[in-house]
Amino acid sequence: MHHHHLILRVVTKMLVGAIMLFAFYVQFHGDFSPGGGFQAGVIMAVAFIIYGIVFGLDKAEQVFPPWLVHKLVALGVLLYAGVGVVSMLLGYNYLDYDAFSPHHPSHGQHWGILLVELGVGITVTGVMVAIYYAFAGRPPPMKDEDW
Amino acid sequence: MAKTPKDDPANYPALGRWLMFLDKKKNVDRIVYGLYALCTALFLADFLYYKKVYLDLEKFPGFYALYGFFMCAALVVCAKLMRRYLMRSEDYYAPHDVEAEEYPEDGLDRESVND
Amino acid sequence: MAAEETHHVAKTFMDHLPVLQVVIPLFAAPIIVFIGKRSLAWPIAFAASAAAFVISCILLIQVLDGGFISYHVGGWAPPLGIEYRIDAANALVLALISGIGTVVLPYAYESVKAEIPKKNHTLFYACFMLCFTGLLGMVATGDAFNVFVFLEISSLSTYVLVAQGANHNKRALTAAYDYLIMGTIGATFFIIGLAMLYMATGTLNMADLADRIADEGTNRTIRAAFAFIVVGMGLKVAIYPLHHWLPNAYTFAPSAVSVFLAATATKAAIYVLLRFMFSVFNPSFVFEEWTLYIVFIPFSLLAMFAASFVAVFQTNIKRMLAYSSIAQIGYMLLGIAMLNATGLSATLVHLVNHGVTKAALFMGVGAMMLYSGSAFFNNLNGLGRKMPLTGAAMVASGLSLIGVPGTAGFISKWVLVQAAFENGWWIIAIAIMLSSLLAVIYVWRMFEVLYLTAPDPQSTAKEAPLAMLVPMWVLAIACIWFGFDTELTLGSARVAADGLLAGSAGMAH
Amino acid sequence: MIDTFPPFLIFFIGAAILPLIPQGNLRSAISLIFPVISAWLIWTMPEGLHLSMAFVGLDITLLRVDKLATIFGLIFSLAAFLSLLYAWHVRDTVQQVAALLYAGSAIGAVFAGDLITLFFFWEGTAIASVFLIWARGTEGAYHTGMRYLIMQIASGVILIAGAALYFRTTGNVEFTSMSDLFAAGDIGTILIFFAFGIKCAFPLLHNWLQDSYPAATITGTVILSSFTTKLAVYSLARGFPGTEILIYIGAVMTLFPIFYAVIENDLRRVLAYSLNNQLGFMVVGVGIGTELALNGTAAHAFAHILYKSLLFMSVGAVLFRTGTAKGSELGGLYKTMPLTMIFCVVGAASISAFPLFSGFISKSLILSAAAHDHYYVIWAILLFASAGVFHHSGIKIPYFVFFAHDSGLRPKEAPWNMLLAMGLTAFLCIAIGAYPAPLYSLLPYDVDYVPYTTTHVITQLQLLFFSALAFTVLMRTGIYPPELKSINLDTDWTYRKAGPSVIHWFSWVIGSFYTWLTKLMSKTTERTIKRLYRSHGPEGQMARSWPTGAMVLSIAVLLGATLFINFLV
Repeated sequence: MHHHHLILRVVTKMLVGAIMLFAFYVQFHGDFSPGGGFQAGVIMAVAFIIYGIVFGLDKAEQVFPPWLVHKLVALGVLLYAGVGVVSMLLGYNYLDYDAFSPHHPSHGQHWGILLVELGVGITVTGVMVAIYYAFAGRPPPMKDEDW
Repeated sequence: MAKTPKDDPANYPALGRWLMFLDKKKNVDRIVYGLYALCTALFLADFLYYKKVYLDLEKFPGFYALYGFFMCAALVVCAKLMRRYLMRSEDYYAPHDVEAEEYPEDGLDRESVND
Repeated sequence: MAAEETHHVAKTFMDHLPVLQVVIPLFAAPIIVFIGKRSLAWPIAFAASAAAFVISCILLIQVLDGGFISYHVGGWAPPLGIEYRIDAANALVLALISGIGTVVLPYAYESVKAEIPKKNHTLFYACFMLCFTGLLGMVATGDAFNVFVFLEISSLSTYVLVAQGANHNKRALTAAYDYLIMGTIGATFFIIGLAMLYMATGTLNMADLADRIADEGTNRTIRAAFAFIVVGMGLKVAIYPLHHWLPNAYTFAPSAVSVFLAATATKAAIYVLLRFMFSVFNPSFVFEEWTLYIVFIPFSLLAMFAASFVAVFQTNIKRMLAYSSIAQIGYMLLGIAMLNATGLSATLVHLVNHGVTKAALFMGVGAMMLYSGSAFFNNLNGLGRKMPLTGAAMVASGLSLIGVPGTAGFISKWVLVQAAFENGWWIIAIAIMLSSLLAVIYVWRMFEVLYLTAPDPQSTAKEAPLAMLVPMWVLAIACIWFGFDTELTLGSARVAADGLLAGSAGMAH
Repeated sequence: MIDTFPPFLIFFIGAAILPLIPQGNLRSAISLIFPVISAWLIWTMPEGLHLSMAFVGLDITLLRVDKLATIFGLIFSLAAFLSLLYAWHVRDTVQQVAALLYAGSAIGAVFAGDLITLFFFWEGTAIASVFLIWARGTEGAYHTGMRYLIMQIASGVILIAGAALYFRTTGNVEFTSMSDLFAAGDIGTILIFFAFGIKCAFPLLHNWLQDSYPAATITGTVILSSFTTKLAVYSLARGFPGTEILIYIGAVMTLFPIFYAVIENDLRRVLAYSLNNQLGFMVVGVGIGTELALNGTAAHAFAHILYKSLLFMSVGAVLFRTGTAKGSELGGLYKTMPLTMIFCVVGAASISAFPLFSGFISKSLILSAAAHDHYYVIWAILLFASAGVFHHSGIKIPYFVFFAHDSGLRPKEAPWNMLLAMGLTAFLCIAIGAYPAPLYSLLPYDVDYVPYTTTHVITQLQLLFFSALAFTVLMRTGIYPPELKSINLDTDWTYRKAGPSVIHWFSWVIGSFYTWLTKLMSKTTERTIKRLYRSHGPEGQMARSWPTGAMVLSIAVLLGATLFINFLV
């Protein structure tokens, strides 16, 4: 399998970096222009998925091990929820970004949305990759006696 | 009725012995005549005093006497008629319903019929 | 806006309760996954649910006077921002959900060990927490779209939880799949309804929606939205003809999941239905009344009888209990359809009482399945005698399911019958009593199997482990307790019913 | 505290400690102490409301002391003392305890200031007294006791139902005059009236009395005769004074029992009929409701309890010695039981209202009240009833027991305790009759009535002696109905004969219908269950796991229907 599709493999190698870069662009411009964590996360996941499709599941799992995927899924949510909790600990409402810079609320908003979007991005990446792994790594169909 | 020691008047209480005169028909008749006389006297007494009563009816001489006599006679006759319709045997509702048993003996020196 | 004009006053723990209610379990789920240690998964889940329960109790006490607590997420005031809004109606349901969650977890500890492969344990507890979060969120939020989000969180995790039963019986997979299809359609209908509402009013905050609908009156979009929301949520509620996902899901799910779902999932959905029918849409709308009379009453009567008959003939006790749930949901819908305060409080109180009762029964069955391996009647023969404490708990809660005086079930049926008489619907009151008779039959069958048949001589059954017995008995005692002390259940249900019946005025700020 | 110690409690305490004392003379002696203490308490109790408290949200008063209650309390205590003395020889704990509880309940009821307290004591009298009937130990007595208990409990149940309605109307449960409400047709008051009526043996509700009193034990009958019906009279006097319908009810009550009494064979039943007749006088007094009439009712109740006890005691002594109380079996006993005979005659003279005997000074109060208020027909009826009561109680009882034809029975004189009790009672009867002032001073209202006037004495003697004359004439002419071993039908026929046979007939009809129906039903049920199983059983259409597509279809249909409804209306 490794010896086939040479062109595909070369093009993929070139594209993966660009896709990731684009993902970061979408991620960090999310608070100014169209974009944000959801879209960026999917784009980021696409980089890994296309790598997996072309080079095989094993290679993709070497690059981005499944345990890490799982942790990232959780980490993203934790980041998102954590921002809210921190704002709460600072004496503001849940997810009230003003908390991060009480005197310049707009700065606080920047920080807050950035972190939250990052959390969303991480989780979406993780979830998309996890779904891909799950489908691609599906065990053979159940035997009759399993039913 | 056989004569038993219990039947002997000597065993009666003194008061009972004294009352034995009622056993004689003649004495009973005397009492009845006495009653007749008393009744007549009471009837006549009505004419002898000022009757202080509520009703004009009461002023009728011998009203109470006549009322008492005739109402009581009527009462007995009516009751006798009622008996015709109402009387039933003692076992009407249930056997032994009335006096199902002798009164329970409770160790006291009761005298029964058969002594 | 508020931040610019006034200087900030630091919020305290007590101010955050409405959101903490949801955030604590929400936080627990990723932590369980992130730590990934099997031995820590259960303690974290339990701590989170216990905290949620404490919070819900505090909230319930705070709103019992008929007031409400509004929490603005992100500091954005409604209708712009997301609002969490706690009043007596949802505080009661929150307390039920978090209470059941807290009681189920100790039970789950043993049951999960027996029924689910070890590698899935952490994920199981994470999913459980997510489902828990979703149900709490659905109930706590005052934002219509937020309801949808949490509905999906709870639904998706429920599908996973139901599928965990596959280890035991592969039919759990089809059950989960059916549930997924049906649940998704329901959720889709719901979101379509929301979209229509948004289109017609331009707002998603429930209180704001209520105001605008009340001000502007109805139009066809709003009516269509009503139909979509009622049918979509009705599916999650398992209104009679939309109930087909429920028996399989309850039957094939792992025991702990059956317990949790039976006691909470449909109840949360009923709450949402109530909230939309009474708070968002004005109950005095003619179309709403007609929907109640033409759709709800016939179908709930059908549910009461058809589902009860099915339950009578079932050979699988879990399935029997599932069908009995469908019948009991009929009672709750009937209470809504009465459209009076007594009927609504009957619904709310039955929601709690039935939740507690059913949870106790499913726990008993789950404990017996540890030894019998299945929930078919002929495998449970005489187990009541071999497991006396489990059997006794099932008897207590079975009596409550029938509605024997002195049990929780009696209170709610009693109030429901009263509500029927208040409306002069004595035929319906008779129907309620008749269908209770059917409950007597199927519960009696259960007693008969548990006590009056000879146990299998090869059976290794012994008394259930303490971790299962304690939660079971907590709920069984609650069944009796709520049959005598109605201050908490009926009292808060009445306050809640009054709030709901006030319609959009009940949502006023 | 001590001056408001509730007298009923004395009896209850007595009932509690009596079984602890060894059976015998000591116990009998101690049982006599309680009525004495009770009488002393009642005598010294200050008038007014005592021991008021809140009970399940109702204001209740355990002790309401006024003159009406006091006179009834005193005579009840006195009656309890005399009855217990009469029962000195009884060695049956059940009867002793029941007697004390019964007397205590009756006295408690008299002092009850509210309907709830009244109800409790009302039922107390019912339950305690039935043991005096059951103590007879015969099968007939058992059934009679059951019938008696049902009637008494029914009276109590009706009372509490009436009290509940009364509470709804007025907002309190105070036991006071309800005549106005009754006249206005208030249903609660009517129920209470009805409950009193059962206990008071109103016509058609009366038969429990004639049924049960002859069935009780010898001493039991004496105790029974004193309390239950007089408690009802007291309750009527308290609750319904001046209710006109009572006059007519009372008049009928005085009238019809005398007919029955003439032809009745069981002499204790004769006394029960005459008791009913005497109650009629009291009820008429309550119905007239003037001060004179109410005084008459109270005085007559007082006198009546004494002479009726005396009569029951003397017939009881005969029953005790001979084993029978039937007129057809007795006769000629004056020879061996002369003292009993004399006491019986004293009782007979009292009930007949001979001058110098107690009936004379009490009954005339009621007759005068009736005439005074222009109830002439009633007055005539009462006069007739007075003559009639002399006829059956005054002449018939002593005549057939102690004289008439000689039955051949030669029993011993009654035991000393019975003689003593009879003697005391006879003394009281004569004392009251000869010197009525102390009794009059106890009456609820001031008395300015003079019983001994020439007119009154002579007219009364005329009435009585001419009645006696009628008896003599009829006896001598053989018209007088002989005493026969028999019973007479009364209203109890309805529930002892007619009711059961109607029920029997109905049960036969319903039974055969039911058999037919169950056959039909079992077939139909079987078919229905089979059909239900086909549709709802595990394999049935309703329980099957439907394909996902079919489920989705049902959603679509329901959505369509809902949309349709929403657009339609």
